[in-house]
Amino acid sequence: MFKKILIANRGEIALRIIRACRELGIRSVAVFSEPDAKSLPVQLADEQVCIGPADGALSYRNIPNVLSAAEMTGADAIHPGYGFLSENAHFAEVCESVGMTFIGPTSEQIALLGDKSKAREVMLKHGIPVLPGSQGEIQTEADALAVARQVGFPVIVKASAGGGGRGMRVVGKEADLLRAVQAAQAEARSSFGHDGVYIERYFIDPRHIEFQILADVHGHVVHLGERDCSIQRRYQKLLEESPSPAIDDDLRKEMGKIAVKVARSVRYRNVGTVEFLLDQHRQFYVMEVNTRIQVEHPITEMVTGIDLIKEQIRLAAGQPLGIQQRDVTLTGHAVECRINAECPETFTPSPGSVSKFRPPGGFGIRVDSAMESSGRVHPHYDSMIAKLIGYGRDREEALARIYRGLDEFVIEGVKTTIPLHQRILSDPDFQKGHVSTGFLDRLFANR
Amino acid sequence: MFKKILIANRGEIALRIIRACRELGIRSVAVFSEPDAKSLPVQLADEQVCIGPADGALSYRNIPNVLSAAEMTGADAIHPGYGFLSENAHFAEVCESVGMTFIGPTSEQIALLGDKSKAREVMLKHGIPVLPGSQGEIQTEADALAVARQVGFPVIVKASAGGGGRGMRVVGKEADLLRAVQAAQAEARSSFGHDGVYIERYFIDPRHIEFQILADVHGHVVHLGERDCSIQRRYQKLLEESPSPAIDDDLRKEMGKIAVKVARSVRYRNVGTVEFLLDQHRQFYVMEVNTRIQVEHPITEMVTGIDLIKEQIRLAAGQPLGIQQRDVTLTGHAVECRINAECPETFTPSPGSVSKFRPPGGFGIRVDSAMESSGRVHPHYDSMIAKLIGYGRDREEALARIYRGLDEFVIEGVKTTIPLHQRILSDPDFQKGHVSTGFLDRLFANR
Amino acid sequence: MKSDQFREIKELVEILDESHLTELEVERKDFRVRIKRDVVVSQGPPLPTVTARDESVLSKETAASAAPESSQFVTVTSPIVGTFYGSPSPETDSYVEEGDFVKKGQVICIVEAMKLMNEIESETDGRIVKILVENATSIEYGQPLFLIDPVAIPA
Amino acid sequence: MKSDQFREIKELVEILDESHLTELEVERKDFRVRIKRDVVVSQGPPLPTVTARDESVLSKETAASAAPESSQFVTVTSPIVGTFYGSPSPETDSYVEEGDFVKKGQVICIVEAMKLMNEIESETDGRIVKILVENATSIEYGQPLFLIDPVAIPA
Repeated sequence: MFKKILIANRGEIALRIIRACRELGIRSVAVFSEPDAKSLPVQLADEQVCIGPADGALSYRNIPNVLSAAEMTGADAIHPGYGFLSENAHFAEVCESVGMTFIGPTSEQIALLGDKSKAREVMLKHGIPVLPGSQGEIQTEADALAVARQVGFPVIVKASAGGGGRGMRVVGKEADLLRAVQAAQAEARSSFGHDGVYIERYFIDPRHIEFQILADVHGHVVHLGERDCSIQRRYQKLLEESPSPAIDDDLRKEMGKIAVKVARSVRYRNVGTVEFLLDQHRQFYVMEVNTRIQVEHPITEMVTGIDLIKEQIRLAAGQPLGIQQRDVTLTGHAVECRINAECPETFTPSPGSVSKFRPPGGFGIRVDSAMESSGRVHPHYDSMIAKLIGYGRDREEALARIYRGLDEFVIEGVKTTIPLHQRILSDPDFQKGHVSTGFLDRLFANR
Repeated sequence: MFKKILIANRGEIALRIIRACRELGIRSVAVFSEPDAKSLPVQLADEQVCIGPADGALSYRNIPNVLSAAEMTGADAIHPGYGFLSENAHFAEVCESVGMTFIGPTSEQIALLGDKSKAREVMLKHGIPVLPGSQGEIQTEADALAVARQVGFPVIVKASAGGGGRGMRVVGKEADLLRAVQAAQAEARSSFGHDGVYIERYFIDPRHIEFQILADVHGHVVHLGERDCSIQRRYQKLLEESPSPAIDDDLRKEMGKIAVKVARSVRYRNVGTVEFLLDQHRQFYVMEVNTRIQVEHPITEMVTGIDLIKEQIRLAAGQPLGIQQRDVTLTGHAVECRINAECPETFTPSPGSVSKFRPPGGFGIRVDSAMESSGRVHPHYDSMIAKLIGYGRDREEALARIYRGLDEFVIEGVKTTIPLHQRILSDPDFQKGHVSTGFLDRLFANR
Repeated sequence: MKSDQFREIKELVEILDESHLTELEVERKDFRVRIKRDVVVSQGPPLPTVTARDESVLSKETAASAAPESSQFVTVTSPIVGTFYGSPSPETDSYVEEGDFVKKGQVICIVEAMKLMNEIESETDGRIVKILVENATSIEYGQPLFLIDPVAIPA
Repeated sequence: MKSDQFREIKELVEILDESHLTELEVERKDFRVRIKRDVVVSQGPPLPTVTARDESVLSKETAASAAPESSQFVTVTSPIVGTFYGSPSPETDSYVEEGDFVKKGQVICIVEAMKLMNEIESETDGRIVKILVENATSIEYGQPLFLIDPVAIPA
């Protein structure tokens, strides 16, 4: 097992990883940018190294500085968290080349699964259901037209290197296709430096379902059930729950098998997430694989009892998975609300000083946050300041718990998305579990 | 179901009950003494009524003021929490007579089970294993001698009306018996106004094990497994865990059956706790029944998933138990540390202003506390300011979690028992689960 | 008291503290602050003392009219939780009216709690300046019931 | 910063505020405070401004000896994380010694990061007043390496 882990991240996920290290008896090294010098993870880690100025490109994404910090503190592994360097195949490769353990899959796996059209090809080859669409990147205009006609409109044009909604275009009819392809290519080129795009069938109002995967270096893979992440705003998840109200035991078994198959098809190792699109007729399609720990991992921890960060560390250290698929049961129901320092109406960020921060407590409430009273929300970084997780014996209890937790949560000095979450939780459709990726737009339209 | 519940208590348990009310959609009324006017429960309840000055006898124990407050706010039930009026049979009786629901068992049950020697008689009659000793109260000196000789020395002399270690005397040899009986009687008279005492065999270094009971008005009773409360200082519990390292499935089934039998023997209803003494040879004896919710109820909630306060309210409203014994399973392991504002060496209270209060968070950590930054520890009341609960898949993980939580807990301005808990958790005997009621004295002696 | 009121008090304390005066009083619609410096012989700087009271309850009753200078008056508060009655029964006259002179020990109202009528007596001789509670309303422990002017003498 | 430091600052602000001076500076082992009153034409009272710096890192390096008046000096900080070397190799002389005069752009040390030697150049002409880091020690981003006196002129 590792003796010392450097955490190449900040905020709540850095704190989450420090906590796991502490429980495993592993020393932790926090790296930080200048404005984060007094942050909670820096306070709570065993060692601290300043790695750059506020700009993430010069600090948390600064590969030489992160690696030097690991070297000088004698760390034997680096946990990248999510965001920043977590899905950077080059960083993973450099780690491998200098003998530093990157806590995640191999650099080849990151590179392969990061190239959406290549990943699609591999999955097609293994008979995995992917969205109907082009085989690999679109090469010619004729190619684009042929594919779109075959899968039927509407279609979506996506950048191979894309993510977070950039380089995407939805096309409703044939006449608009070529212009959309060109626009997506231009956006992909400027955003990702690679203009390859592919075409998929576009579903109206599907659910976003993802399965958590654990895989050890010996090829043993289990899934930990699903998370329903359909409540999104412009591809940004806001509220997640597990299990999904749309998935019964049979469908879970079916989708879970496919998720495991996806992992096996690329000899995946460490933790990962297989993202599915689920339509209203229980048809599902694999969209992509995320090769890192997800923001919303806590809801899976709550319903399975499995500490995903500890497992991630153990798997990276080469330990075999201690569980079989039959040992995994989902007990109860968990919901996560991402509390962002944003205006709950316009979603404009609300950075500043948090004069008072009093998280809720009690039974079934979990708070993952690196905020504290007199802490700061920095304009340079992500606006998420806390994850509130509510757990209950069933969905009804979990929703009542998290609503109570939101009520109790005191955050003064910045605007937060707490009122938005209260609106979502009060919505009759949401309460019935009738949600899809279009839910939030409808909620705002219906005011 | 009730529409509005008045909470006749303060501190963390008042907040615990407010939270349960909120999750059930029931309005809550906080009553408070003058110094508690700005406390968290008063802030978070739906309504607030001042019922007296700092002295608990004039406020939280003031039956007319509590009942008037319930009447004037239109509450239809009163939750007494623990301590204060919670085991006051007279209060329960007055509630019954004015048609106010007392959330707990009936006044007769409280009276019967509060009289330790009478309760003992009833249990003996039903074939329940009680500690070897006198049948009812000692009447004469000859009586005392005969009983003591029969059960064998050492014996313990206990006040019928006793509790919390008062009115108790351990006697090692015959020559000391009569003086001890007289002393216990005198102490009982001055403490409880009733000088009846009884004699039981005294066990050296037993475990204190208690079973949680749920009983509905239709006579359906289940137990929710045990709590090991052996870590005590002068009969004050400090740290509790569930399940007990000393109890396997067979013993749990056996003791659980007895706990249910005890409840049935007095037609018990609502929540309650059957306290056992468990010796090193797996012999167990019922000591007494607590007719209220216990401080340490959260560890049972963590391992069963059942919200005991919500169940207590539902049962008081006459709803049937929704579960059978076979539905109850203990999953994982939970530990509770009582964080008191006390010197961790001498146990002298440390009241004052809490300049900073930053509870730990993250997976498997639960904090039940009514403290906040700039809150106060009042010298008039109990010194417990927080309950920290750690949950894990097994005992090892639960202990690592709660240790991590203690490490992270920031309480400035008053001394706390956090260092003592860290010492207990670091002790090799404790880690192996080798504890008994003598553990803490040995820990202090071995320094 | 609201946090901005605390802030204001703090500022006032500072203003006084920086001056050479001994007392400062500010009164607004529903808020009054008096700050006094005790003239003491000490080694340190003189310590200001603050007396602030949230008079929102009071102001509700007295409306915007000229509030009596309450600091010189005795406030009778409720020793129990219950229902306030100004008269022994609905048919009879009130125990006291505003302007009445009362003797120490004289019954001035009753508070009903659990069907029991608890007579509340005046703590002082004086004149009833103000009855602060409406008849038949619920009152909590410590709630002000009467303002009595103890130095008033019957004409 | 510790809370007692805040308290001290507050006290100092008050001391200055009550005087007619414009600036106050206090320096202790690992703590320095400077308070200045801007002489401004305004309607309100003059606002004091506070500058406080935790110099514990600095003081660790300079030990308890008479610290040079650092505010007039240029501090060269490390732009990267790595290992500090004062000379190109163990066998050769140091790039600079305390007291040396350097030119802007002159290499004054190297910082090794990931087996790469990064040459650090002086940002100014001047005299090396102090080398703040021992040879071959690990340094973090922003860590002060040299104090340079930019107004010193070779004799």
